Amino acid sequence: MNLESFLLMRHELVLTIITLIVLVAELSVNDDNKRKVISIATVLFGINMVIGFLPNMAGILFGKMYINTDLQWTMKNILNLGVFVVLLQSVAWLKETENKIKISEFYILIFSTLLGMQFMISSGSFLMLYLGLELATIPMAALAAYDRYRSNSAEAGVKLILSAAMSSAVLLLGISFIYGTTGSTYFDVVALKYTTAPLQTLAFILFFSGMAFKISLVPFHLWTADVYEGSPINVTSYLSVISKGASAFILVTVLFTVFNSIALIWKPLMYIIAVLTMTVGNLFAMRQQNMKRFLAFSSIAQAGFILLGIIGASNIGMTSVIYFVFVYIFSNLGAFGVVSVIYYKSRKENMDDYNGLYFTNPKLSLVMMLALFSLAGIPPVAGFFGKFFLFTAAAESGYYWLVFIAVLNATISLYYYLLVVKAMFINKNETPIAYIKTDWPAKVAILICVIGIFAVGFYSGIYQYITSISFGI
Amino acid sequence: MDILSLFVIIPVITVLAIILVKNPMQTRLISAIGMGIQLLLAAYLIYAYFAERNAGNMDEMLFMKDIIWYEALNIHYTVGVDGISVAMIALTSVVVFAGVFASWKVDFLPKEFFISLILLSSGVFGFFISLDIFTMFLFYEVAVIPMYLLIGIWGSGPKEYAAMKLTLMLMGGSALLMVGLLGIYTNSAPNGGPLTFNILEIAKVHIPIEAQRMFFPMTFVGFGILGALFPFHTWSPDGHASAPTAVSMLHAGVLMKLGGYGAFRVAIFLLPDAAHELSWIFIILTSISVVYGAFGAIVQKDLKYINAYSSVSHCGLVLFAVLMMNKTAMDGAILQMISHGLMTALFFALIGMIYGRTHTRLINEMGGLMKVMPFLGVAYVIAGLASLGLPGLSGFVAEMTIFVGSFQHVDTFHRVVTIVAVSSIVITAVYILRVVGALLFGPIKNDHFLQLEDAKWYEKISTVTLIMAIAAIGIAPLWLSNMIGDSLQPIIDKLTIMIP
Amino acid sequence: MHTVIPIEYFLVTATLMFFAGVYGFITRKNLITILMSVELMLNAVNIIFIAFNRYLYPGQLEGHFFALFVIAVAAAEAAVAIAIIINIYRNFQSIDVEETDKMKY
Amino acid sequence: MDYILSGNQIMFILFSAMIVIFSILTVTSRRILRAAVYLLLVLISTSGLYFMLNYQFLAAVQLTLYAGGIVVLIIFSVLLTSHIDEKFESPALLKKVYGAIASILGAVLVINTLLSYTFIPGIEPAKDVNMNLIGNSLISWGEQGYALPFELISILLLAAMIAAIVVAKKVKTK
Amino acid sequence: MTDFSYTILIPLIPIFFFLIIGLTGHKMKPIISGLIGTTGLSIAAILSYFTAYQYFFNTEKIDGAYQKILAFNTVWINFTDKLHVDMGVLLDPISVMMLIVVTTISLMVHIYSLGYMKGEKGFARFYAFLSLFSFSMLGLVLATNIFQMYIFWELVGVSSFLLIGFYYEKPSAVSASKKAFIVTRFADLGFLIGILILSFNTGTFDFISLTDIHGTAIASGSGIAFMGLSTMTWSLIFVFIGGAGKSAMFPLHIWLPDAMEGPTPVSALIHAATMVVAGVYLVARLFPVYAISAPDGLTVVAYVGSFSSLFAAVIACTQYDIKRVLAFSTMSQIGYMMVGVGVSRYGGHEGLGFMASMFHLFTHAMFKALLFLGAGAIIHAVHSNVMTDMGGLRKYLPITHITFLIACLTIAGVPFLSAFFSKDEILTAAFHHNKLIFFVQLFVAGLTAFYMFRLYFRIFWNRDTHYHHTPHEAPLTMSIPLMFLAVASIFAGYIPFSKLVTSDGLPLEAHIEWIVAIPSIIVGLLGISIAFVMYKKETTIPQKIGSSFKLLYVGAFNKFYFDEIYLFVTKKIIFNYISRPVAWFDRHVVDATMDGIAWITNAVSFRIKGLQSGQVQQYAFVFVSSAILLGILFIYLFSI
Repeated sequence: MNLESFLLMRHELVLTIITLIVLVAELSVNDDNKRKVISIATVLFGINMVIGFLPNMAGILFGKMYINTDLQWTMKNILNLGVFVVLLQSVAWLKETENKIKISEFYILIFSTLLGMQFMISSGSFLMLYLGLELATIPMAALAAYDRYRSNSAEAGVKLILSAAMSSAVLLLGISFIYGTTGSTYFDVVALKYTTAPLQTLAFILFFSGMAFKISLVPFHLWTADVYEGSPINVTSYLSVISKGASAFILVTVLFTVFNSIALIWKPLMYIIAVLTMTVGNLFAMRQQNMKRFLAFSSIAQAGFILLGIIGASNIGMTSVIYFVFVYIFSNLGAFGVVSVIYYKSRKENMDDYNGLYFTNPKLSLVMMLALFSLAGIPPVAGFFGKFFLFTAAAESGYYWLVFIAVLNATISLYYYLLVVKAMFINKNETPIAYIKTDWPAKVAILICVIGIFAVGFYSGIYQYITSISFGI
Repeated sequence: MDILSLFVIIPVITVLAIILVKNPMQTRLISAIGMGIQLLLAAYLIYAYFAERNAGNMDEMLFMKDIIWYEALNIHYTVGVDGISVAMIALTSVVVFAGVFASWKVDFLPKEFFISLILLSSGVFGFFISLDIFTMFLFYEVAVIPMYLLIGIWGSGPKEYAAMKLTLMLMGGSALLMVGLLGIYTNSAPNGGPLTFNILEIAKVHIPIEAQRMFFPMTFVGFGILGALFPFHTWSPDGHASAPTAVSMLHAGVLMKLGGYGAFRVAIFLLPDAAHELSWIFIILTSISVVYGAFGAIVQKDLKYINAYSSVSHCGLVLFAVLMMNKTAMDGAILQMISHGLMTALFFALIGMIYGRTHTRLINEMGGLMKVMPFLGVAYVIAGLASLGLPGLSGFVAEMTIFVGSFQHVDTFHRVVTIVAVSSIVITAVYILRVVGALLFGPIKNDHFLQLEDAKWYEKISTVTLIMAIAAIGIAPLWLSNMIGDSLQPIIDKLTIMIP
Repeated sequence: MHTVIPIEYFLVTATLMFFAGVYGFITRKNLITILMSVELMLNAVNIIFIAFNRYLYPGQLEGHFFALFVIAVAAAEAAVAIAIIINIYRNFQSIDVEETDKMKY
Repeated sequence: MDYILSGNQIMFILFSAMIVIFSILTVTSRRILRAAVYLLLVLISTSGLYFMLNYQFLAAVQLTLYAGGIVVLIIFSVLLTSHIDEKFESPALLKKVYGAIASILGAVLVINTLLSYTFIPGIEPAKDVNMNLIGNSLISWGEQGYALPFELISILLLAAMIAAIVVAKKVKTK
Repeated sequence: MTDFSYTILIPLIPIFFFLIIGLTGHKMKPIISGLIGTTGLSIAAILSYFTAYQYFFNTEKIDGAYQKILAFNTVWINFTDKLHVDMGVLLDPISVMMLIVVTTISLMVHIYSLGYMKGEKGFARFYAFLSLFSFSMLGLVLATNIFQMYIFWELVGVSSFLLIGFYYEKPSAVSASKKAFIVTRFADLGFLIGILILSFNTGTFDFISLTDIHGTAIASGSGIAFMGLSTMTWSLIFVFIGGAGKSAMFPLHIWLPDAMEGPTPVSALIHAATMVVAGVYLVARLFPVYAISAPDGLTVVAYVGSFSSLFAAVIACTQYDIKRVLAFSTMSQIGYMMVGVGVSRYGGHEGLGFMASMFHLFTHAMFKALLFLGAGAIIHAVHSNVMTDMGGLRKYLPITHITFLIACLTIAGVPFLSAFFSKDEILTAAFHHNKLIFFVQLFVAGLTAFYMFRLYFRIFWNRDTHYHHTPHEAPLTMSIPLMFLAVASIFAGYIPFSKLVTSDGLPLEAHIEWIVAIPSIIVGLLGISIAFVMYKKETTIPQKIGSSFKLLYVGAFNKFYFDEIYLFVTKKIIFNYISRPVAWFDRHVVDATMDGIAWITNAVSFRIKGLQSGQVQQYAFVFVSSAILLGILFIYLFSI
């Protein structure tokens, strides 16, 4: 262990330190000054994010349990950026009186789940993967149940923890078979020994089910909507964006590095799952009224698109997945940012409540529209590029019909995104949501999203960079 | 800055300027100025194009500009124009210019209206200058989406339904299209080497016939939906009926042309073998479109519906001609796009103006309007005559070029369907005269109409611009026809070489 | 150490245990009993890990340590789950799983 | 040798039978406290298996942490949320059918697949599992070192603790 | 060679004045616009006369034949390498003759309208349209190629439409104009198809190359193609459909009577003298092609012409609206012309019919314009179109009376007036070619004399009708054209047409064949006498005859119900049985399919909502069973 090793692990280390600082702050700040923790934690996390962006050295630590190449470095930075936006969006919510006593806990839990994700991303063995996954899940349940006087929140918490426990048990069963058939839990060893024997296929499918649960792929997605709806909005956005994004990163790396020898199995599997996910996600999203639930289903559908990049199984495929997640973070956080601002000012989160929003809150509506267009994949915003590249990846591998189904689904998704746009811009309302003055952290957060939505698409350097760090099978 | 990119940049700058200003009047003025500059630029482009050609530059595309965008996927921002694109750009700038004046009196959220309208136009311009399928597709979708808002917010009647239907059908079309384009892309280097989106590059290679067979229908139908190909045209009547004036103008006038242009620039140009092989299916569909649209128009009562069906018929003719795949017919197809663009824009502008006065679009509630609004009446008659193909107006030139061209085909099948398509000119005459008669002539049905005023100055600008363009093409078509024809030559060469 | 008990016996036992857990998860009404079912499943996986480690790969202790960490995770999970279940109890005055379906469709 | 082997077999049969039977009882018993006790018995039997396989440390952990910790936690929560003698009605038939389908199908599939696979034992010589080795492994960061997971689990436990607190925390009313 | 390039000005002058009047007419005094238009046309007329003089008398002939002179030509649009549409001026005997006819009649109508249209709203518009029409008609006759002809063909159609619908507030005028346009448009469809086939076959639009009897064009497409006729024949029959439409030949004649809704000068110009003969002109234009490559086509022309002339003449005997009588008379006379070209063959004396037809076209233009203008003067005086409102007008309208009488005598074929010569030549040609047609035409000649004098006596003699205000003679602007045309009607027959306008350009020796002439004179006089008996005084003979031939009379009176048949076809069949079903199909099948897809998606969305039941245990079940099913799928069913 030396300094370089520490530099290599700086994302995790700094984050741990911050977590501890917040813990100390919680203990040392008296009750009336708890809100100071908000700024402390946010600023600290900002610093962490900046540190994360410092140039990286690739390396392997802990006997291949910890891998950090440019790819992992990039993924973590993307997540950091997303979390930073989430934190900014949460400020208004945390300042509410009922949350006063548990501000620091919020940060500790967010940071520790993020830490879990980062370890997952960097994991070099199934053990680390599993532990990271649990670290990213268990505190998450508490976050979902954060509003403890809201029964929906409690329900969300219990649904999340029980489903997660169940899914991790299935995942573990898969890992145990992987271990049994290959004699190792290290990725590199497993990759060498993996074949399409029935037990190994079964092991893979069990493992995949567990991962699919995290990314909420159909039919492993059922918890998603309820949990998203019940959780506090900012937790929902964290769940739907950061947690899902991290899991997608991991899925793509694991599939490409560990299970590349059984691509013949998982490609058709992905095909089925992708079609199911997109279609079911869209069909459910179509008739949702609650904005959170609506976005939940829409994010399920989005996950289906990610599979198109994975199925491409090429450098372009991986690039597109990462790029898409990057874009998706901005788009979805933009949408959630608006939903959150509106909810905490007006306590309204139904689509009908948004009727005529443009006439009272033009800026918020515009941001919302942009974000939704980006989600729908409408140019010139970044979402278009993200989707197009995913489709390109799938098409290059010859999955034209899958692309066709995907684009049809994108059309359905456009339908429901337009429903929101319609509500905001076209529908009339007797009692529209009054003008909302957005607090500045949320403004900054939304601004970041808007810039991201525009810049990521037009500035091709990002994609180019991701290409250089990606790989295919 | 190259001249072509200006066509995209000027609208964007205009939009930014509109965002900054406060009152509606300034908004209008800025829009008018921006689009006026665009019109002048288009005029200059035509001049520059001829100057370049006369100077002996016989490149397939002029004013090319190539910037690498997404290197990994070999996506470039490639722009360039040949005579066809120049013509389409000119058309667009005329229609947009007229559209701005036609919507001078939009008083509900005028700023937003003009922003959407001009954004839409920038998409259209971008589409026509693109030589890279990716950017082409990007601009295509940019052009389609503002339509939703424009119809949804400023439309009339069942506008939400219509807007949604239009958007979804067009997007459904672009689902096919995207697969088709990606298919072309992935097959663009059958002999190895990097894949490319560049149309000119792809045109040089021979895409395997199996791939062509799969992707030609997709690409063609994908574009065809926008070009109101039977039976995917039903978005058009509802959409047009609900859209506000300028939007109908732009949509029927320009946006539907993206379909025809794309069908020919991408589907046929890049997939010629399959086009030869499968064209008969689409020829049948389009000839159905031509006749069916015309018959459909006869019984409609709503002015906009009549025009929408008429557009189905006329745009069907565009695709029909494109599929004939000979120079004359294709030349006619382009001419028809321009001609239809202008006259249908004129139609919709006038319908908007009349509707704004009478508050009805049902022809049986109107009558004798010629007496109270002679200017609009005369303009409407001119539009009608252009539509039914009166010599001296653009429609005639286009249709005749198509018919003569199509009839030169060696197959009897092609000649027979040509005759079917030709018969549409009579049906067109029937519905146009029916409308003109019911709307403008006869006694005035409603005393309230006597109070109506004739066109205002801005409406006159809009109308006169379009009429002048229509007449200019109709009277002196040679320069335009030659400009298009010369540019068609490389395409025809490719089509003929590809025939074994 | 060699033994005549084949590894399959262990695996079958563990599998049965696992799916007993699955059965419990799906059928039990009480949230706490569902949690117990989860513990059964985790425990079953541990047995599999240990059996593999002992029978097939005794040269390293990966399975052993995996099981160890699973136990720790299970503990943490149980703690949080129980906290949430108690919270449910406070909100719903019941820990019947069928009542926690306020959000659906 | 024979004796030992057969003793081993007896022990295995005993433990596995207990595991299976008590597992089923755990998930079917209609009294919650009994279910908890059955769970305890399953866990204890499991540690018996570990002992049998010579993983004494793990067995001990199983006993203390699992049987001692988790089950006690569960029993506490049962006491907090239910009456001890409460007997719930049998679950709905449909649920049972679903549960049975899923679990039987799953068990058949997994067992069938497991049995069809021929496991090839590793060639490395067996390691003697003693506390020393375990301790060293847990703090070493090379190959087969578990320092990082060990640290990670500690954070996990801390986070879980805080998570549990957050959920349970009450606003102080003034 | 004389330079004729100035002739391009002849059509350009009217269009120039059209633009001036059209754009600024509503700002100027009405009379000014009228004078401007008249001036323009006078210039054109003078140029035309000059051209005619130059062409016929100052241009060298080759082998004694008049040549086709391409006076001006510019490419208008290129279709293919071979097929290009030019705009230009082609001078040959028939086009020069038509120049005279068109400019003369047009000028007369211009002058006449100064008086007739005085005080009408839209005076300037009227003159603008007249100029537009003159332009179009001149362009048509001067066309160098068949496509240019088609272009101007359409333009005259639209001018006619505009002028028929001049009184656009009158529903009957509007529907008449629509009818005229649509019927001729339908015929033009045939024309266009004909052009397409013709050009496809011959590879050219150009009249000079098409009609070059030694050229390649004329010889192509002569093989039997379809239903026993050659491609060339088919194409020319299609072309003739166009001509038949414009020239109101049976069964495309129905628009012509209704077209009388337009102002009377318009009827004189367009629907009597110039536009309606375009069909004859078209056949004459392509005559060598017809004669050499498609004689079957000519037969069709002859029979259609003959039947039409009989048909129209019968109807004309029963009509009361004087303009309608004249309209049917026009149709009948054009039938004559068609017969003329139809029975003709190319070259030499065989081409007599052609010459006669052109001759008759010329004379007919004069006397028919005169009749219409005279009718206009009458209508102007009594404010009615209907014969029954008139009677004894000779006292009030002396000039009109005299000129009208001259015209009636002319059309009746009274010897030594112009039409005597021209009609006689046609009959002669028919006599030599086809006896059946000859006898029909002879009978029609009698009918013509009868119905014209029925008209004449009914208007100027018969009973004295009481008028609300005394009819008075038309102003000078109206009577001068009447007098001019009367003179022309008398003397036009002495123009040596057979020397000037022949099928092959060579002069022809034509003389009156008394074997034909005498019967025709007798028949004509018979017709006049019958009319004299029946209509000189108010008698009951007409009613008696009407009731004794009731079926025929009622049929003819109702124009043999052709309007009703057309109405049935358009309203019932096209409107109700094609368009409505199409529109219905579009809404309820095509569109409904699209909506249905959306509806199904939505319905499915609601159907599957049970999947998301809110029950965490069900989620777990789905989770586990999905994993298991996927396992089964990939282990057993999809094993590699």
